[in-house]
Amino acid sequence: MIDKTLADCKQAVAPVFDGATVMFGGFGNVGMPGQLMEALLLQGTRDLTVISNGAGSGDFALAALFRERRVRKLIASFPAPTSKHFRECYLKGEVELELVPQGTLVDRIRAGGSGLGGFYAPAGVGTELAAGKETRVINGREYLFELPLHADFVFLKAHRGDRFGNLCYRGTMRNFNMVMATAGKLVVAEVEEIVPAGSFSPESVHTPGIFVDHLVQVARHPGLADKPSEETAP
Amino acid sequence: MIDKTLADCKQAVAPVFDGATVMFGGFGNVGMPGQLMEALLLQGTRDLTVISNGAGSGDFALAALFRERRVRKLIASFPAPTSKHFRECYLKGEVELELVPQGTLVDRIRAGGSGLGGFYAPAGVGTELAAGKETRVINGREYLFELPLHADFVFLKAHRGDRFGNLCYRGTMRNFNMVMATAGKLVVAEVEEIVPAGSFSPESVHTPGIFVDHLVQVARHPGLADKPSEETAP
Amino acid sequence: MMLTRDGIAYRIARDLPEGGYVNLGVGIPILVANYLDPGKEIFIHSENGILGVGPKPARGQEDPDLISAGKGFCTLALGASLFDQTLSFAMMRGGHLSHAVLGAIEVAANGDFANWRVPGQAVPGVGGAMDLAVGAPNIFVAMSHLTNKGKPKIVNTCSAPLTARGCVKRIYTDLAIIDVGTDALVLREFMPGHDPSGIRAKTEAELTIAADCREIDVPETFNGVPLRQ
Amino acid sequence: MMLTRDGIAYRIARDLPEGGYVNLGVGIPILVANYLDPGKEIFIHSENGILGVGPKPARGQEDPDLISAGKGFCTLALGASLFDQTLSFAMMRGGHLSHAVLGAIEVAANGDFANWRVPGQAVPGVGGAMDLAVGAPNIFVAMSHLTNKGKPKIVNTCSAPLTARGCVKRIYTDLAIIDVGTDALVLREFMPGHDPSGIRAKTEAELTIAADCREIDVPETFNGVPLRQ
Repeated sequence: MIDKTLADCKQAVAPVFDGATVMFGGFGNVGMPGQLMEALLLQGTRDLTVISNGAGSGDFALAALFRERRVRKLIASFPAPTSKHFRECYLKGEVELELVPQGTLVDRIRAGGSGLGGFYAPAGVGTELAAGKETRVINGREYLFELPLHADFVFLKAHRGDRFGNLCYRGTMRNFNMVMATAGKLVVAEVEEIVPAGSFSPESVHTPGIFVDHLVQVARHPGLADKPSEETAP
Repeated sequence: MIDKTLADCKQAVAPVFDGATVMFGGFGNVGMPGQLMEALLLQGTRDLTVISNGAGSGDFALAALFRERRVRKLIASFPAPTSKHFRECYLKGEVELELVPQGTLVDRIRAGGSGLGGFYAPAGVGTELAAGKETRVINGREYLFELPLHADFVFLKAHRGDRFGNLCYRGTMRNFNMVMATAGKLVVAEVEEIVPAGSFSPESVHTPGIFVDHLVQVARHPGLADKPSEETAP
Repeated sequence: MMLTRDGIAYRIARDLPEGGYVNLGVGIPILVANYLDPGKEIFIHSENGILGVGPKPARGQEDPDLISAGKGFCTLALGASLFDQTLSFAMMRGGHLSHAVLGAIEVAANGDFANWRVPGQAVPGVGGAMDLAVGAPNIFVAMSHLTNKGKPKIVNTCSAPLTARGCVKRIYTDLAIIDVGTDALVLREFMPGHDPSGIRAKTEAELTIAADCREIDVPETFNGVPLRQ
Repeated sequence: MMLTRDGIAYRIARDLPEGGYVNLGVGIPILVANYLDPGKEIFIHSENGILGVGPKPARGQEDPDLISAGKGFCTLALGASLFDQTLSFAMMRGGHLSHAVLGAIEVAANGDFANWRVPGQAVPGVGGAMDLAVGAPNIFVAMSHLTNKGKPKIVNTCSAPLTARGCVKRIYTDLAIIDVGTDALVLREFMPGHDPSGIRAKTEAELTIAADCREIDVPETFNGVPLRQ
């Protein structure tokens, strides 16, 4: 019998090694795998390359990984002004930032997860984010060449899951979680409820279990439970 | 009030002009917009470039467009051995075929619909389908450069729709319909039922209405209603 | 007389058509949602995966999993749909939105604009700004006409880091409405108490005056909120 | 003694692990579904958007919207999901399937194989064959050892149009099981009544004999279907 369930987050993050590349789902606090992030923090893993839309906010989860100097490099689109711990690391030169337009970030992850070698994106042409990038004119329009992104570990947050790893999200939780699920060597989801096999209608599964190696049922991180962050995005 | 509903298929295909590029959803007979195809046949539009996974089967809908010599070029992955009308046109040199590996076809449509300039695909490398294509080695692996596909008209089939153009599919109807919905100047769906606004839960919408210009409620084409075709695919 | 930030938002809302699919950036743009004609059905897009953002929820009614791109709680409108980032950016970058309303630091005569990084800003963040800018067919910029030091923000060449080249279609400021034409900027409307030459004087880039150039028509207040000052 | 087509399918089914995600091509491969151990949970993928294809429906129970890649009606297994072509090919091309079992016209010593176009075939159709071939980490080929004219199908260089280069991991024929090693083809198993040198004689490409090379262990019949002949 397939059973991808793990007992706890500690077990889920145990394989993460120093220097690993890790993706985290979430946009703002919604869909952020906060409990897995806290477990990773407790484990003490360092020199991480993190791929994430933002850099967290407040003093917990993703933000705390910066506070504790566990991140060597961040690949992101929007480290918000409220990401104070990232900000401090960045200004001290203690973390490298690769800033990527959000849509390009999404498609680089998608390319990594779906076996494409790279693609031409329109975002960033003629801007400082085009620096050092190959350009190409296709059908009269200029594009930037972009490479796939793939991670050693992907951490997701979903609403419900089953023992096969099938996941369902609610509200705006899908955000980066669905595409990141396709782009990791080991993919782990924290879910609020593990439901019995057969509970999901096949039409309502958002992330098919093929993409998910493990899942763990865990209460929502208290920092994410009752209110969203105060970040603002362009 | 937004109301994207049209009275019938005749009205839906009226804008299609001779020489237009047209995409049709469907894999086998499932998700094939059979009634829209029949309306296009009746209208007599010709010199079409058709983008579709296959070339139809039997003697109706897509197959009938070949029978009546309405198609100048087919861009497809699998004109099945049972596509007898396509076969006849092709062997007589009356239709051009651009054969594309299915996953590459899907992603070319996706690139067209999502504003990418092109991408590097692994399928077809070292085969006769690589003829004339630019190759590139990325991270040690060889890829083919592939261009986006976009159509003047896209015809879809869905199970249910609402006046905003939101669509839901059932079973394996999603196939090419969801990605093609993003890649047309004018996108029309035939649906079995138009439901009142607010009937769909926001989480269950498969194709958001932004991609759909018109929809028409019509009984399932009789050729598609009771049995699938006899085609076989590799 | 000048438009308030709400006044700019109110005026932009008048130009959004029924059936529009509109992304609203932070700042003045997000205020546009407050002034949409309830008789017109317009879908507000949020880059984190919503088409059909509704009003803010009542206090105590917030759904912790339902936020819009500005990270504040939201509700969903009739006909709304939820989706992931790949589909959301397909909408933005693939030309499917009808309009994006964005704030700006500067707009140049050729439609270049800068809105993502204040020069000298220590920690940069770009989000979806560049994807929106290259994707939406109608980019409306909403901003004050002058910097708070009194310098023109409509310039010959942007000095702040560009968001995208040549994509702005129309500029709404507290003083004027200006179209980005193929050859030149065209003054369409100006605030009562000003005149085209006065607007020209506050604009670094060359301004052509539209043949039907007229005064901006915005009421004093709306639901008690001042639109002019 | 040789394996029947069902016998090849039966033998392949024995090698598919619990938790596998497997795409089965037309021909012998699709027969593998009939011989999976019901005690092992294995997900069958269908390129048109199914993970978890179940058995054929009973007559009269067909759902007209539920077909598998071979265009025949199917049912869904416990834990199945439905999706569109973009996600389906992300699974195939992105390395997410554990196995693809495919028919072939020829396999070469270096793992090249040909299965999509019989030389001289008038109307070509490729479908998802090339995407599967480049994407799935374990490509198992199922075919007869010889053509019906008695020529070897395991060759030095494919003469039929290639499906993909160097991707076959294992070949199951009616006579033998052969691994595609990094340096050479390795004979793992052979049918009772044959011996390694006999298999070599029927194989154009060079064959190394595995140290633990042994006879194929397949019963005479299964549920009344002959597996050996």
